[in-house]
Amino acid sequence: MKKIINSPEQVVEEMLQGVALAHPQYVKRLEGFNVLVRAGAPSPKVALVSGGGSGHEPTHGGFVGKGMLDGAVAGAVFTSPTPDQVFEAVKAVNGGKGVLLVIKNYTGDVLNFEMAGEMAAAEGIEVEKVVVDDDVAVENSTWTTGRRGIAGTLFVHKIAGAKAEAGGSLAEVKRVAEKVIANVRSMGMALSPCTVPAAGKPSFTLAEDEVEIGMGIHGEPGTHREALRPADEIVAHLMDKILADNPVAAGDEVAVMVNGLGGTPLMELYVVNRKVAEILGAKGAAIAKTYVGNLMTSLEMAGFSITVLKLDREIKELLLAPADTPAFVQF
Amino acid sequence: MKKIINSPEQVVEEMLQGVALAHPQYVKRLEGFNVLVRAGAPSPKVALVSGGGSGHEPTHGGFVGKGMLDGAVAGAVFTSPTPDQVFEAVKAVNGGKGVLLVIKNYTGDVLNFEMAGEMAAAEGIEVEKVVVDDDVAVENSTWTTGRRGIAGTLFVHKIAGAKAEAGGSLAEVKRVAEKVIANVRSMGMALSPCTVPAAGKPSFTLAEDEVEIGMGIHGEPGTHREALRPADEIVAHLMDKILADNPVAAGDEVAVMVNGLGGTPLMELYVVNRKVAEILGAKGAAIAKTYVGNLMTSLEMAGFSITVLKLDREIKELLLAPADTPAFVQF
Amino acid sequence: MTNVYVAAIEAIGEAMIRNKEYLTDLDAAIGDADHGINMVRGFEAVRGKLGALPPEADLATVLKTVAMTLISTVGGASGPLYGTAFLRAAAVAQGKSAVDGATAVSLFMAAVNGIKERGKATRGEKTMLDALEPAYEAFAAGVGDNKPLPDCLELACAAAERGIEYTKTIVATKGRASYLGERSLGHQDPGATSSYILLKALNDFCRRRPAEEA
Amino acid sequence: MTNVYVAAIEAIGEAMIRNKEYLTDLDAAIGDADHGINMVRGFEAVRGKLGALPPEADLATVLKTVAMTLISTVGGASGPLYGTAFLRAAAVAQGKSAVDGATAVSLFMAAVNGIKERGKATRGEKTMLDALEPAYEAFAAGVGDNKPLPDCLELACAAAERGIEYTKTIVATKGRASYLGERSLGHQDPGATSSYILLKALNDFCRRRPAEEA
Ligand SMILES: Nc1ncnc2c1ncn2[C@@H]1O[C@H](COP(=O)(O)OP(=O)(O)O)[C@@H](O)[C@H]1O
Ligand SMILES: Nc1ncnc2c1ncn2[C@@H]1O[C@H](COP(=O)(O)OP(=O)(O)O)[C@@H](O)[C@H]1O
Ligand SMILES: [Mg+2]
Ligand SMILES: [Mg+2]
Ligand SMILES: [Mg+2]
Ligand SMILES: [Mg+2]
Repeated sequence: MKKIINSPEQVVEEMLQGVALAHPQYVKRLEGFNVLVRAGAPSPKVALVSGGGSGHEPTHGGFVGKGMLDGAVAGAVFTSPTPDQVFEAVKAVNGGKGVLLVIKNYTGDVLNFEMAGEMAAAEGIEVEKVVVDDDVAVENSTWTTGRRGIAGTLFVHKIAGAKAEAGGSLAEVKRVAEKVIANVRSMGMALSPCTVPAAGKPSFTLAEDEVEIGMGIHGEPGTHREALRPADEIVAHLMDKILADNPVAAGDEVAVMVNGLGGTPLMELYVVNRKVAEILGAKGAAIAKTYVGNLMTSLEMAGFSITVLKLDREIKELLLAPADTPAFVQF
Repeated sequence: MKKIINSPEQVVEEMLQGVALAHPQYVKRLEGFNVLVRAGAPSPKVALVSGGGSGHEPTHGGFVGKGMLDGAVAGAVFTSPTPDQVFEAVKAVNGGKGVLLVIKNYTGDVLNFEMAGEMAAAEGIEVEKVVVDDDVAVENSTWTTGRRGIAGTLFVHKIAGAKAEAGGSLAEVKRVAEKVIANVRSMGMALSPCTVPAAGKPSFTLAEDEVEIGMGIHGEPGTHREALRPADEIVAHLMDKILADNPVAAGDEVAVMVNGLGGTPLMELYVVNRKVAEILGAKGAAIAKTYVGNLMTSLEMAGFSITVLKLDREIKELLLAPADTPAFVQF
Repeated sequence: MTNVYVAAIEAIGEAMIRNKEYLTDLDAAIGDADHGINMVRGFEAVRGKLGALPPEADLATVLKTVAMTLISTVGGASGPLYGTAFLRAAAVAQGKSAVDGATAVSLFMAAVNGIKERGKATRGEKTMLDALEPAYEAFAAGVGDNKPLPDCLELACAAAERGIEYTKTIVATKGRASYLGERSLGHQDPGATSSYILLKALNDFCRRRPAEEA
Repeated sequence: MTNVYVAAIEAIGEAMIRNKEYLTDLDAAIGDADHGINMVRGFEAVRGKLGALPPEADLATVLKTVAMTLISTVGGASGPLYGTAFLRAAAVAQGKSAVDGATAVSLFMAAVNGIKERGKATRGEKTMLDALEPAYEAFAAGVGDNKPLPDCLELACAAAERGIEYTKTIVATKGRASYLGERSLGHQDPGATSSYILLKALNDFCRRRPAEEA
């Protein structure tokens, strides 16, 4: 394992210190907890709290700031944070208008955030939750845990965050978040695995010419493995899956995110975006905004995901509203 | 070679198309050239043009926009662009107030940009140039080509760009750029190599426990190889070199950039920043602003560089001025 | 004199440490390769917290300490699930000075029900419940037949072990392994395995000591 | 009838293609592993451009076409340097209908001086000049001694080859290899090597043809 760290045990703690030292204008560390909150928290608006295992940076701590999150809770690498940590975040950001928990659909995240919500409710804090499940790689079914939450979660942070910043009530912020969740779909693929520092070895192996399609962001296996194909073919396959689940028609407006998993050069992400734009263009859809970058990563995993969000007037306006956070700034 | 591309021959072209499709608000492609210019170019201010080999994304195309660059010229991967391409960029962005070429100190970049400057001068366009040489890994000497230009170049883009945006004359913009160059120092290290698509194989190899200190951003060898050490020790070594060349004293104000080379998770960059801040704090220096991210990359190389810029009132103000580009936005 | 409840929990913790890599490897195959790491992080914290308890701490206090510590250190799916199990058991133990057969059955039942409610899962979904629920039933049946408690625990372990084998034959519909669909077939569930390890460690502990408590 | 100048340049291009990997590997050791790729990209473009010239194109036109094409396709350090060399040679060739010894010498000198001025380098800095300048001197000496031009070219090649060997013994102080300091010792300069390959290809070309031109 080749990593620029001091020790696997200290890596989350030292990362959080590094973030707080880098961005004092934006965030402060809750002493004694793996929690970053907005520098000015609490503020008199609905607050958003998200979080999950570490290793997805800049998610979630990088999105704490104006127009996005109020608090981010960091678990151990790839392990959901515990309820007491989430509860502390909720208490620290609650400005009296209530708190929305944005949860990615993993059993661990859901259970821990739910327990935190119960603890907060017991203290009289108004808490609501939404569960993001944008990953179409996994079949949805009411009999299973359903789809996973991946990069599309950032659109929830951005859009619900803008609604809260604009003074929306907890119910309104939740409604908007759920509208985004209903309209956002993603799918990814991986070229190479990543190594959880505490594990010390890659969580899976791929042959030199093999890729994993539908890869999860914690190294969970995807739908299948196949030989590496040209970028355009891979993109076409992922877009097929995404649009099958959430079709776009001529005249629809969408936002796009081409997300790198951490080890893939931006050069390749732009090659991907070229084909994504071509496919959407051929369907007659208009792309209102495109984001390309390493936003929801899996440590140093090579690969990417594509996210398509169908817009209506309301969520488009909220998407394009200003935001100012360490990892996402928009005028 | 495992890359998400269609072909090594097409990768720069398709990347540029992908950038133009992703960010029409910010940039437009000069048809027939590997050049990205501001969407509204030319504008009636001093224009900044930079560029270099591709493979350092988001450098330079990602920094075209308000308050930074007016044009970016992309060469083949890791190969300086040719003079005719640079010349086209200069012509397209020249708004009559002159053009500053920001060149990284590599023989190829210097020669090609110089020739472009001569071509522009021959057409009556006022052109000045600055050469960035922030990499302290390489000994400086008037008898050699001197130090290399690496991530510190982005501070030149930002600060000279702000001066131009504020209406500074070509001479003023150049003076500010040179002040930044005089005060900025960087040094990096690599954990793993990268593969130039056209070459198809990694440009060097490192053993499983070996790192290269003082690595160049094109895979050029650094000062030496050594066994992987804890992050804090590596950072202390790089900071020693940087501060030996450009000492900071108690009361000095600095800006810091912890730059990932493409394959290193943000988590590790923040662990690095923690130690950087500690070292500067121990010297009594105040950190006015910290940037952490993959800004000047070497494809998928794992590793990082640290940049320290000493500020005075003028360059601090220009550094903190707003900017709006695809890869760098600041309120 | 050491607190027998504390000693029993410590024996469970040691078993988790011994099986850390095994549990993690099972999770690597169908999950995210952290189950052993999670359990050990939790039980190492538990050891610290139990060490700070007064020697006369009663069962409810010990169980509640285990619960709160697991909840606040394990994370993932298993943290809230095992945490809730211990919390519910603690509630049943409240005020009880000794554990007879009926008490042991209701402790066990409360724990299993806690997991079912928290995780909204039932038997047959390839989770820890596939080990725990049959183990509970075997235990309760033994108590019903007036067997000595250590024998009942032995029966529970055997049932849990069969539960592990059973998880290999079914597709996961809860937890992270459910994303795999058919590809989860043939693999044994890590959480069912840690449940068996827990019961087995308790059983071994009881065998090593005069059978004064369960 | 094919244009002899075009044919000579094409022979050089083929030699670069044959040595693409060799030159790139030399550059990998002390540079950035692209010199062969750069030269081939340039000379492949040159072939296309020369193909579009009228068959009666004169030497100046051919050299200028080569120059402009190399400048606009090679990039890196070698592009402007070789481009400038051909551009300066083209200026000397302007208006000349045949190449005699004196013309050949001044062509060659203009090319070498172009590289020196553009790159601000001198001999002994581990660059292409360590092959080209001795080659030029040997060539000029041969012409001074009234040797036939092909023999002069042969002398130039031999000198360039010795120049390559010499680059192994010195530390680079110009170009990308200069960043290596002492570590560049023992390695042969890629640009000096491509210069030798160019001269050698020209020499071979002349030997294959009736020696009407240099
Ligand atoms: N809904 C559920 N009900 C009961 N047990 C569950 C449920 N979801 C997951 N589990 C158990 O949790 C185990 C995984 O635990 P762990 O790896 O620690 O958490 P995570 O899946 O969050 O990484 C699974 O093997 C399974 O036995
Ligand atoms: N200043 C200079 N003067 C003459 N030749 C030079 C100079 N700098 C570099 N070179 C030559 O250029 C060669 C490298 O060319 P190339 O690899 O194509 O460019 P780059 O170094 O930009 O990648 C070197 O081997 C050297 O011979
Ligand atoms: Mg986990
Ligand atoms: Mg090069
Ligand atoms: Mg797990
Ligand atoms: Mg080179």
